[in-house]
Amino acid sequence: MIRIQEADFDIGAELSALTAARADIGAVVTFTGQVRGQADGGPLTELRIEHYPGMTERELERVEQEAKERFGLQASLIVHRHGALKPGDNIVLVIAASRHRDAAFDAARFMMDSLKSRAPFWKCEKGPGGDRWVEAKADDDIARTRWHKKDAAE
Amino acid sequence: MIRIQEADFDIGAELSALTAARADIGAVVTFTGQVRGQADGGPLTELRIEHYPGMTERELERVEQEAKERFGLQASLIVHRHGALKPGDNIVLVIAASRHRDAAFDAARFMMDSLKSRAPFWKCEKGPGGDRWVEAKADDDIARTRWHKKDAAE
Amino acid sequence: MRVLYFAWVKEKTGVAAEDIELPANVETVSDLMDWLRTRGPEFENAFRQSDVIRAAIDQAHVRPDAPLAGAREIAFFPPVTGG
Amino acid sequence: MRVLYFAWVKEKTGVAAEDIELPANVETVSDLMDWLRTRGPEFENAFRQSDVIRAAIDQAHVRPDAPLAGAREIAFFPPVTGG
Repeated sequence: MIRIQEADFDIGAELSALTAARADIGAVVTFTGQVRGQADGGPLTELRIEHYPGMTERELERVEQEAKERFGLQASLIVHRHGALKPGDNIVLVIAASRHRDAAFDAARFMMDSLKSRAPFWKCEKGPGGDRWVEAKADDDIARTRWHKKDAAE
Repeated sequence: MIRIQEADFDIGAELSALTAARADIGAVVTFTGQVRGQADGGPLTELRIEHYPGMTERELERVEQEAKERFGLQASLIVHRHGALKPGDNIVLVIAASRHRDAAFDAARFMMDSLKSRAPFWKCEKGPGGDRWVEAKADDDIARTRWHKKDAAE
Repeated sequence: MRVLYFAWVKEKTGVAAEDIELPANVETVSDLMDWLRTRGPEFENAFRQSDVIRAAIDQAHVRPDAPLAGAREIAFFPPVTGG
Repeated sequence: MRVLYFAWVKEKTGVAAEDIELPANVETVSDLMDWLRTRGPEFENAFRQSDVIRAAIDQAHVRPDAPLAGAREIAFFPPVTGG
């Protein structure tokens, strides 16, 4: 399941809904991204996240679907917020549940790497120096290629 | 922080206590291990976990300390249960919080791999066929060596 | 055709969305960016570094050489920075 | 010296913990396993596959050739299976 929302999410509640007492699940990995007060570009008072409604849903669904096919997940979830966020606020939640731990770790990381390079979100950092659009990191494209190499090797 | 306990844990509450609203944290990874009803050795009605009090604490503290030094974590937690568990019950929780996502993913996986090969816990599966002590997997020793290779490469 | 702009591309053009009648010689995403640059200083400024601008046709990522034929919606935006 | 047994090693020996006076020629973990095997059929059975049994001295993992000198507590157990 995927969701895009302005409201905060409750990680414990999401986890319970997805995996609690499910005897077919052996391993659950969650990733949560939070707003840091000290961004790479300097101190930050607000993070504004813009997205492309419609395309965002499609891309996140594709990311989740690929993870399911690739890693054989028992359950999964992607939640991404947009709007005006403060330091310490949650941004994104990814959950991957599988029988064994390697698949859950790999799937959660794959979903984050893929989402970062494909889902149409843009971050604008507001700080004492004004507004600054966050630049994409070359690292994130490199992170995505980790999974291409595995494609070729498999 | 590390804890060994018979009681269940509440992942949402542990996460909040550790990371909520902390503006120095950008990425949080949790791993939860649950009891599967269909174990590798057959169907399971109860999982009994025995441990070596005293040594278990030492080993888990060492695992957590190594992860902190190696990955520069902002916060971390290991909770492991012992006693009689049922299918769907939680077994273990690992949390790693850092500035960026790679460190959080690596640290959580490192803690699980290390814990599996070093912490003195033993699982006994109870099922229709009687009691069966779980055998250590060669995979888990191999998983541990992932990190040795990285030592050498760094 | 519906054209959308996001993030700093939207800020620079001053436009979030508009409907455009494509000139006959505009066949690819790249052609469209070249043509948009001719629409005044804001567009000239927004599309100056056209190699860093990404595009999507009907909500799917495309490369600059992608044909526009049949497209209902095209979006221009900087490299994505979610997660 | 305090000797502890865990998991199936405990089940097979029928002993969880005991205090032992080491014979003079028992110097290493491996020596101790050999000596324990001589203490009756339960111990013989428990320590038959001594290569799969792991040991800890004073709550730290050790190899079979580790010396016992100075040890207060030694534990024998199967490979660990936590997590």
